Amino acid sequence: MREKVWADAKSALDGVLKDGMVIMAGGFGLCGIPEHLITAIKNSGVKDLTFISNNCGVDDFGLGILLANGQVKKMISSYVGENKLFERLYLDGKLELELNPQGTLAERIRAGGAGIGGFYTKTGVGTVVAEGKPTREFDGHTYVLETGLTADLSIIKAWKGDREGNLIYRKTARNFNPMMATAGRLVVAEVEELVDTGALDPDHIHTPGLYVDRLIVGDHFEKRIEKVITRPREGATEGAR
Amino acid sequence: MREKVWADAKSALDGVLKDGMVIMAGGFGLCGIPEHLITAIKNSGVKDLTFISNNCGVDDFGLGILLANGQVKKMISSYVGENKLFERLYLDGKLELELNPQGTLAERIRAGGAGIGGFYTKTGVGTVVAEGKPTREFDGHTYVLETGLTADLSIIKAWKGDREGNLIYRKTARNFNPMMATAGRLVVAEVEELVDTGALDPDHIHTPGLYVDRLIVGDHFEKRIEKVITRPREGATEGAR
Amino acid sequence: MAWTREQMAARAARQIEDGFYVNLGIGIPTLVANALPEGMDVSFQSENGMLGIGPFPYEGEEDPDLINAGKQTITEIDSTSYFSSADAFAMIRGGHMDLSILGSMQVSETGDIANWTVPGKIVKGMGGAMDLVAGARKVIVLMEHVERSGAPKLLKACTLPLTGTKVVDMVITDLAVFEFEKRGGPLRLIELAPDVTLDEVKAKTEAAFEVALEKADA
Amino acid sequence: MAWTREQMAARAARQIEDGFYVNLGIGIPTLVANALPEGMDVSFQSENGMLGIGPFPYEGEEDPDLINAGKQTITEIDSTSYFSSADAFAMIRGGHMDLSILGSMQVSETGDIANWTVPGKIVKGMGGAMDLVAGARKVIVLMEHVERSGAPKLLKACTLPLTGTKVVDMVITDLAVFEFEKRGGPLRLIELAPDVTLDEVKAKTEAAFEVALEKADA
Repeated sequence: MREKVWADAKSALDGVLKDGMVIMAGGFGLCGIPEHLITAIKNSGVKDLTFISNNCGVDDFGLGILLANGQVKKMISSYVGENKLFERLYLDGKLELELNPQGTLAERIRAGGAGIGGFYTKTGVGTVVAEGKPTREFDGHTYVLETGLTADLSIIKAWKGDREGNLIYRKTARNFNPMMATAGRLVVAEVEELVDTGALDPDHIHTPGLYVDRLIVGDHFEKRIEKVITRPREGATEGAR
Repeated sequence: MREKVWADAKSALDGVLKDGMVIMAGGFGLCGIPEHLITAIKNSGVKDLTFISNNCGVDDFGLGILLANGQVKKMISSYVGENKLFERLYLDGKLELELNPQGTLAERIRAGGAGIGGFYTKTGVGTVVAEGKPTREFDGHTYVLETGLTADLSIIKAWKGDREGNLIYRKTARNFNPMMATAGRLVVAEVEELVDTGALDPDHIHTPGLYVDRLIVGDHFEKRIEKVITRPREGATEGAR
Repeated sequence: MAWTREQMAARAARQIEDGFYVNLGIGIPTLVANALPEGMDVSFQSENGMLGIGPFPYEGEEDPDLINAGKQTITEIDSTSYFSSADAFAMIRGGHMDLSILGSMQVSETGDIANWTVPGKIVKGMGGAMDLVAGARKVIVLMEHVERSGAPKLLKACTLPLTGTKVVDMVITDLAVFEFEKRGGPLRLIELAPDVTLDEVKAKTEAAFEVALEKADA
Repeated sequence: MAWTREQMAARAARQIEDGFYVNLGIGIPTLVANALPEGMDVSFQSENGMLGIGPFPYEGEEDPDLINAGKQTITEIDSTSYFSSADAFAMIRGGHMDLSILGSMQVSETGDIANWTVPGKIVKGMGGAMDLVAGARKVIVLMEHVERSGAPKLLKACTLPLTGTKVVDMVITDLAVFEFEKRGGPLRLIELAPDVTLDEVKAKTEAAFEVALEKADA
């Protein structure tokens, strides 16, 4: 029997976490982040971690709580601008940072999971991002070589999952989670709801169960919103379109 | 207004088809092929076509009918073994063939649609497929460089579509269709059912409407099966698992 | 009289054609959506993984699973589709976005853009900006004509770290509209804000530019 | 007495562990699924875009939208998921398949495999074979020990165009079982079919191999 469902975040990460490991963490901003697994990492006290994650949370939520707890050695991210603690640690030389263009970061993770050693992109050509990297011409345009990324562990967040590990995501909470599910040597997912195998439409499954090693059901999702923007009920013409 | 729905395959391809053009055609074997668009190409009489398609149909169905009609100059495929006419034309020097490993073909099409000039794969290293192509080491393994593929036109088949061009596919009829929808300069899709915009679950859309320029509803799908294999109703233990 | 932010956004909106797929950056570009004429079929993409962005939600209807790339709560519409960030950037990098409208700190006379970092200040990261300028079919920059200090932002060469090179197609400032005849230059002044003079623009612009004010309404 | 095709498949099935994700090639490998013990949780992948393959359909219930990589009608099961061929090969190439079982024409003593074409005969194409041997964590070859002509198929070096180099982990023939200690060699004979002698295998094998018949049941 293939038993993938674990009792909680702590048990699912027991024996897995090690000082100095590389962890991919899903989410964009605070949307679609594995809240329970982050808390379990905090409680484990493991340190010198390298995180591959688009952002680094805020001061007191998301990966920010691991920063605050002194557990993070390095971030591989695209945007870390919502976090004052990050700023201070970085300026004090207590935190390493490797910035990637967001699309390059997403593609590097996909490549790592898909057995692609490297790929050529126009993104970043002529900028600091391309410094020291090989370039190549395709159809008269210059492309820069970026390499695939993998991790010792991926922690991801999905909406629903079944016992086989099949996952579906909800709205923009999908973001980096599906690629990270393919690029971790061990993949632990937290879901809001565990459903019977067969309950998810097989045409609709975003992450096939093969990619998920362990699964937990979160008991309470805070799902904090970074920027609540609303429109008045009267004037329905305003808005972001 | 963005009007993507056309009356039929003939009108949707009117003015589009040109001798010598490169066309991507979705499908795996005869599963998920754009039957109506293939027939319209046959009826147009356009010739010297290069097709990028995993297979080349059978003698009298799928792309095979364009072969029989003398319209195909070259195939870029991974497996063309179900077609005797193909064999004869190829041996007579009347047909060019570029074979790609299936995964490399699929990835080259994805790359073409995704702005990836080229990518490194281990597939084919040390074989005829890698001859003359640059190689590179990643983590001590040798990878070969493969380039992205695009086409003048992609013809694809989906299950349901809406007026915005959003598409969903059914079961293994998905195959090469989603990547080809991203890699054609013009993309024409045929669907079995046109639904109201908003009727498809936005979490479930396989091809966002942006990729689809024109859409038709097929009036009759033959959906021929290449190898019907069944099991006896009595003994439910036999099977392919 | 210089254009307001809303007028700049309205000017940018005139570049949007019916049927366009558009990505709007943070800041002034977000105002562009509201400046579109009614009835135009334009779809907005958010690079975290969404096509077809609806208006901000009513109070109490915010969904934490539904945000734009600026991390603001939004809503979906009938045509909305969701996808992964890898697929979102495949869409951008693959040349499928008709238009990207971004803010910037500097633009050079060859269409280089610098809009992600100022050395010495804290690095926040480029986010999706480098992918957007490299991948979108057309790139429009919306920015103030000069810095608060009065220093020009349209330069011979950018002094800040670049986001992309030879990628800008049009620059709309509070004083004028410039376009690049083709990617890489030359830069051409095509429009002045009301009562703004060519001399004023010349004085406040370091970049060399041709003058082609046919469409000017001054 | 040489093994039958079913016995070869059953021998291969012994290499499958509970929880494995497996891709089966066309020919003898398709028999492996039926040789698995009851209760084992094994998922089969089809490289056209499916994980979790069910049995063949009942007559009248064939679905033209549901075929395996051999183009045969199949069914889905509770755990099935569908995906594109690009995603199917991302799964294969990314090292996520525990095992690939394929037929072959030749295997060399360094684990090279040639199973896709014979020069001079019509080229059908490699399909997914090159991706499977390059990507699967473990590659098992199921093939007759010799050609119909009697010529050995386990060679010092393959004479046919290669599918992959140094990729085979185990070879199961009708006469014997060989494994590679590590990828690239050395090749090691670990088992003989009942009443098959070491001398017979030596006579019918060109490849150099070590003998390690600890598990032999002869």
